[in-house]
Amino acid sequence: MVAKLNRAYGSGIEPLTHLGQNYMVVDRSLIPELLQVLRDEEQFDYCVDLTAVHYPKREKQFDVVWVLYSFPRNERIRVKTLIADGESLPSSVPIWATCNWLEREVYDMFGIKFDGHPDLKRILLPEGWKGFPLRKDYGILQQDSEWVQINLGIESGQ
Amino acid sequence: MHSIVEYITSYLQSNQTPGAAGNFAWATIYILLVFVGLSIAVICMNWLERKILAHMQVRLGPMRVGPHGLLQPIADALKLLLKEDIIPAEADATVFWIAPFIVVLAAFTVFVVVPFGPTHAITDMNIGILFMLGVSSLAVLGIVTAGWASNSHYPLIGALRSSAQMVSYEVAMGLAVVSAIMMTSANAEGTGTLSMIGIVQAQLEQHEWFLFKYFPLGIVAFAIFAIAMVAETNRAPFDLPEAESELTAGFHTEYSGFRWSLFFLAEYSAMIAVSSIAVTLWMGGWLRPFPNALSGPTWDLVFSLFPGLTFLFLAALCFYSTARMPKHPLFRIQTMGLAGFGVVLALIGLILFWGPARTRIEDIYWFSAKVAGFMYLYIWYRGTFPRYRFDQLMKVGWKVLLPTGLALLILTAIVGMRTEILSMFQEGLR
Amino acid sequence: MTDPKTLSSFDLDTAEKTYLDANELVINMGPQHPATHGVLRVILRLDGEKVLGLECVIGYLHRGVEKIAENRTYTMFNPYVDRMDYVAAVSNGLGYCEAVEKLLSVEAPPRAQYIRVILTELNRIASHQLWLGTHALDIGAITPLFYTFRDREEILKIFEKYCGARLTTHAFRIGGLQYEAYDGFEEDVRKFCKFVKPKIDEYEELLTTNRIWLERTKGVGVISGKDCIALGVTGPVLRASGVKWDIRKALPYANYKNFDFEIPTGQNGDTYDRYIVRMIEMRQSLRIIEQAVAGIPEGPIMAKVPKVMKPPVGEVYHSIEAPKGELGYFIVSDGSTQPYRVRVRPPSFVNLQALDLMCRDQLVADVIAVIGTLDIVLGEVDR
Amino acid sequence: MNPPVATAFFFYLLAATMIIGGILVITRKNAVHSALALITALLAQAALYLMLYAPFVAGVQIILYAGGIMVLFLFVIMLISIERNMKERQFNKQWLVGIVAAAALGALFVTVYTKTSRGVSLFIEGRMSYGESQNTQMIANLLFDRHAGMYMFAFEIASLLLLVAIIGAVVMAKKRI
Repeated sequence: MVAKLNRAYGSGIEPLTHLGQNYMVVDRSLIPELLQVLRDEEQFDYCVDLTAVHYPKREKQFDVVWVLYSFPRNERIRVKTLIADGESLPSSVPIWATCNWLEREVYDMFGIKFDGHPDLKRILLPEGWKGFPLRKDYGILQQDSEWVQINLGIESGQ
Repeated sequence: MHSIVEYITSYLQSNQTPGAAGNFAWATIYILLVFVGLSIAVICMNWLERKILAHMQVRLGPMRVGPHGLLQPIADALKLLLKEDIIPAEADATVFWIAPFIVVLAAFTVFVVVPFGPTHAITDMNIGILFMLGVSSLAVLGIVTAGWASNSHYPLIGALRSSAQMVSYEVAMGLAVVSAIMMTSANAEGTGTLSMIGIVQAQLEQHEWFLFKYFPLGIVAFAIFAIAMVAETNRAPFDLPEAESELTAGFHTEYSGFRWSLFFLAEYSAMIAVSSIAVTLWMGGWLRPFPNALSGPTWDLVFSLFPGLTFLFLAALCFYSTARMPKHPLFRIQTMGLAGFGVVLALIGLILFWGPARTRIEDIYWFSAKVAGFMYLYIWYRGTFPRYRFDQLMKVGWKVLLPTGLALLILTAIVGMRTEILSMFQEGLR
Repeated sequence: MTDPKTLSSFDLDTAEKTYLDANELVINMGPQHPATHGVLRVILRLDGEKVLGLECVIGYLHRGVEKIAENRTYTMFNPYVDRMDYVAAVSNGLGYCEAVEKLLSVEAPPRAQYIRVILTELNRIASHQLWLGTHALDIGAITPLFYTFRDREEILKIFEKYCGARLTTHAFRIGGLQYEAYDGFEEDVRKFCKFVKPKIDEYEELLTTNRIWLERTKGVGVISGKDCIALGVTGPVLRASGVKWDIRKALPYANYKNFDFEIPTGQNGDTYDRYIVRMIEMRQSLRIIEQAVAGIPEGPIMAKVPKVMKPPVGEVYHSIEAPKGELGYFIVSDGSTQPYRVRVRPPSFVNLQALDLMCRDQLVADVIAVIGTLDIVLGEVDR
Repeated sequence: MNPPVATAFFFYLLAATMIIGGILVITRKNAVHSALALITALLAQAALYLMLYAPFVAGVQIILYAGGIMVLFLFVIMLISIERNMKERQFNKQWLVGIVAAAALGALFVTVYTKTSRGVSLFIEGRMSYGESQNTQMIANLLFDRHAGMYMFAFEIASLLLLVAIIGAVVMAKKRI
C-alpha cells in the first residue's frame, strides 16, 4: 500500500513502524488528498481519532495525528503531519464526519485552525477562553483569570 | 332554638341526601366531612403510594418518620406549608396565584354529587354525571393558566400537552360514560338517568353491575374509561405533562411549597373522583357484593361486619409489626406509637360493629374499598409502565379509544333497543 | 437521509427572537436537566415538538485530564483514568495499563490477564445495568432502575472486596495487578453469575415485550451502519446498526482470543435494537466470566516492570472495547518518567456527536430516549 | 320541595359577578386575563341556570363553554406573543357603533320588561313552570320526540353545520393531509 502511495506522491510519505504499529509521516501539502485516497481507495473508512502533539522546541511545532481504521482490512494506521505554529490544515470533515468535533477539540486545545470546518469554535472550554491548554507553554498553574473574573465573578484562586 | 335543633335532627329520619331534603345544615356538615375525608384519603394515598411503590421496587420507602414512616405525610405537609412561597419575577403573579385554586376547586367540587351511599351524598343532582364531567374538565383551565403564568418554556409545554391530552381523552371518556348511562334505561319504564344515585340503583334493580352487562360491551366501555381516566388525571403511563425526564416537572415546575401541594392535593383528589365515577357507573357504587343473590338479614349482617373486620385486620397487622420491631431502647417510642396506632384502629373496628354505625358505614365502606382498588391500580401502573410519547398518546386517544367508543355506543344502543327494533322489523314485514 | 456532515449549529442568543413566533422554538435542555445524564446541555430547535436540529454544548465537567497526565508519572496518572468514565472505571484502567505496557514492551502474566478480564467484564455488566436503569427511567419506567441497581450492587461488592473501592477502582497496575484475588474470589464471581442470570431475564420481562416500551423505542433514533462509521460511532450503537465489529474480536487485546463468545448485532439501528444488543452483551459477558473463572491459572500477577518507568521514546495507540465503544489511548513518550502526551479517545465524546443526526425529525421525548440509548458519561465526554 | 334560601342574594351575587366579569373581559389588556374573566362570567351564568332549575343547560354550559371552548381559547392565546399585543392600542374606532348597539339592546330589554309588567306577558306566568327533573326531559322531548319534537330538524341541521365547520377548519389549517 505504502509503495503504491509512494509512487503516487513521491517522497512526501515516510512509512514507519513502532512497536508493531504502522504510521506514516506525510508532508503537510499532501494532507487532504492523501486522506481522501486512504478512505476511498485503501478503505480506511473509520477515523478513530484526530489529535495533536506540541513540541515547542521544534521549528514545526505540532504533530497532527490521524488514527485511521479500516473495517474491511481490519487494520489500523496512523497518519502524521508536521505543521508550524499559526499554520492551518484543511479540514477533513468532508472525508470523515466524525472529524467535526475532533477538529474542534484540537483547535480548542492547541489552537490549530482547520480550513473549511463548518463551525470551528471551542468545544470543551468556554467561548472566549484565552490560551490553548495542551500546548507545552501553557503552564498548568496558569488560568484565564480574566475569564474567571468576568464569568464567575470571583478572583481566580490560582 | 328548638326549631334549629329540630331542623338539624329532622334530617336523620329522612332517607334522602341533604341536598334533596333541602337541609342546608346537613349539607354543610356533609361538605365538611367530604373535604376532611378526602384530605385524609390523600394523605393516606401519599403514604401508601410511596410504600407500595417502594415494595414493588425492592426498597423500603419511608421508614424514619414514625413507625414504618407513618408520620411521613404529615412531616411532608408541614415542610410544604413552611416553605417559602416563591413567585418567579417574570411570572404573571395574579394568574400564577389563582391557577392552583382553580385546579383544587374543580377537583373538590365534583365530590358534591359522588354517592358514597344511597343517602351519603351531598346532593343528588338530576344531571350528576354530566356535572362531574363538566366540573372535572375545568381543572384543565387551572393547569393551562399555571403553565402560562409561570412564563417559562417547560411549564408552557407541559400545560399545552396537558390540555391537549385532557381535552382529547374527555371525548373517549364521555362516550364510555354515555354507553353506561344508556344501560340505565333498560328497565320497565325505559327511563334512564344521569343521577349518580339513580345509576347505582339501576344496577341494583337490574341485578348486575354494568361491568358485566351486555357482555362484553360493559367491559369494553369500562376499559375505555379506565384508560381515559388515567390520561385524564395525568398519571403514568400518561404522565407526559409532568414527565420529569423531559419537562422536569411540567406545568408546576415553577411552583413550590404550599401552592405545589395544592396541585398535589388536586391530582390525588381528581384520581379519587374519576375512580368514583368508574365505581359508580360500572361497579355498583356503594352496593355490597351480590346484593340480590345473597340477600336476607343473615347475609346483610355478614356483609355489614366487613368494615369492622377490615379495621381489626389492619390493627392486627399493626400489632404484628409491633412485635417485630427491634427491641432496642431507641425504638421504644416508635414501638409504642405503632401499638397505639393499632389500638386506635382496633377501637374504630369495634365501634364499627355497633349496630347503628355498622349500617351507616357499610355503604361508604364498600364504595371506598372499590375506589381503593382503583388507587392501587394507579400505583401499579406507575411501577410497571414506561411513558407514552405525545404523538402515541394522541394516537391511542383519537385512533383507538374514540372509534371503539363510537362503535360501542352504537352497539349498546342496538342491544338495548333490540326488542323494539325486532318489533319494528316485524311490523315492517307485516 | 440527512447528510451527517452538516451537523447543526446555531446560537442560543438568537432564540429570543424566534421564541413564540409560531414556527420555530429554540429550547435549552440542560445543563441541569434530569435526563441529560450529568451536565450535558442540548440546544434544541423545534417545530412544535419536532426536532429540526440540535447542538450539544459540552465541557462543563472538563478537568483537563490530558494536561494532568503530562505532569504525572505513568504510575501516578493511572488513578486519574478511573475518573473519566466513572461507571466503567475498570475498563479505563485496563486500556491505560495495556497502552503503557505496550510502550514498555512488557506483557502482564496470564493470571493477571484472567483476573483483568473477569473484572472488566463484570464492569461491563455493571455499566450496562446502570445504563438500562437510567435509560428506562428516562422513558418513564421507574422500576428497572431499582432492579438494576440492586444487582449492580453485587458487582460493586466484588470490586470492593477485591480492591477496596467501588466506583473508581484503580484495580490494575502497569504490568499486572497489585492485589492477588482474595480468598473466595472465584466463588463470589461464580455465585454472582448464577445470581444475575435470572435477574437479566427479569429486566427483559419488564421491558422487552412491553407495548409501551416497544412503541417508545422501535424506530426511534435510527442510525445506519454507514453513518455510524462515518461519525466514528462504536460500541453497542454500531453493532445495533448491523456492523459486527468488536475490538475484543477484531484486534484482540488482553487474552480475549482465549474465550468463546458472540458479538450480538441488530438490524435496524434503532433504540430497541441497541437495548437488545446490550442485553445480549450482558449475557455474553457472563459467558466470558464463567470461562475465565474456570480457567484462572496459577502464577505471578505482576510482570517485571521497573520501579521508575522510563519507556523508550516513541508513541503508541492502543484501544479496547469499553462498554460504550472504542476507548483508545494515544501515548507519546519522550523517554522520561512522565508521558509527553496522553490522548484519550473517549467513546462517549465521539458517540455523542451522532445525537444530532439521530434526533432529526424526532420528537422532544425521543431526544431523551436517544441521549439515554447513546449511553454517554459526561465525565468521559468532557474529561 | 323546600323553598330555596337566599335566592335574591345569590341572584344578585351571580349577576354582579357576571357583570364584573364582562367588564373585565373588555377592559383587560392581557388576553389571558380577559379569557379568565370570561370564564368567570360563564360560570356565573351556569350558576344562574341552576337557580332557574335548568341543571342540564347549566351542565352543558360548563362542559362546552367553560371546559371546552375557553380551554381552546386559552390555548390559542397562550401561543401568541402577549407582550407585543400589550403594546398595541386595544380599542379600535368602533366604540361609537358599540354604544349604539348596546343602547338598542338595552332599549329592547326595557320595552320587553315594561310590557310584561303591564300584563301583556311574553313569558309564561310564574317563576318556573317545571321542576328540576321535568325540565331536562322537556328539552329532550322538544328535541328528540317523534311526535312532539319540533326542533329535531333544526338540531340535526345545526350538527351538520358544525361538521362542515370542523372539516373546513381541518382543510384550512392543515397544509397536507
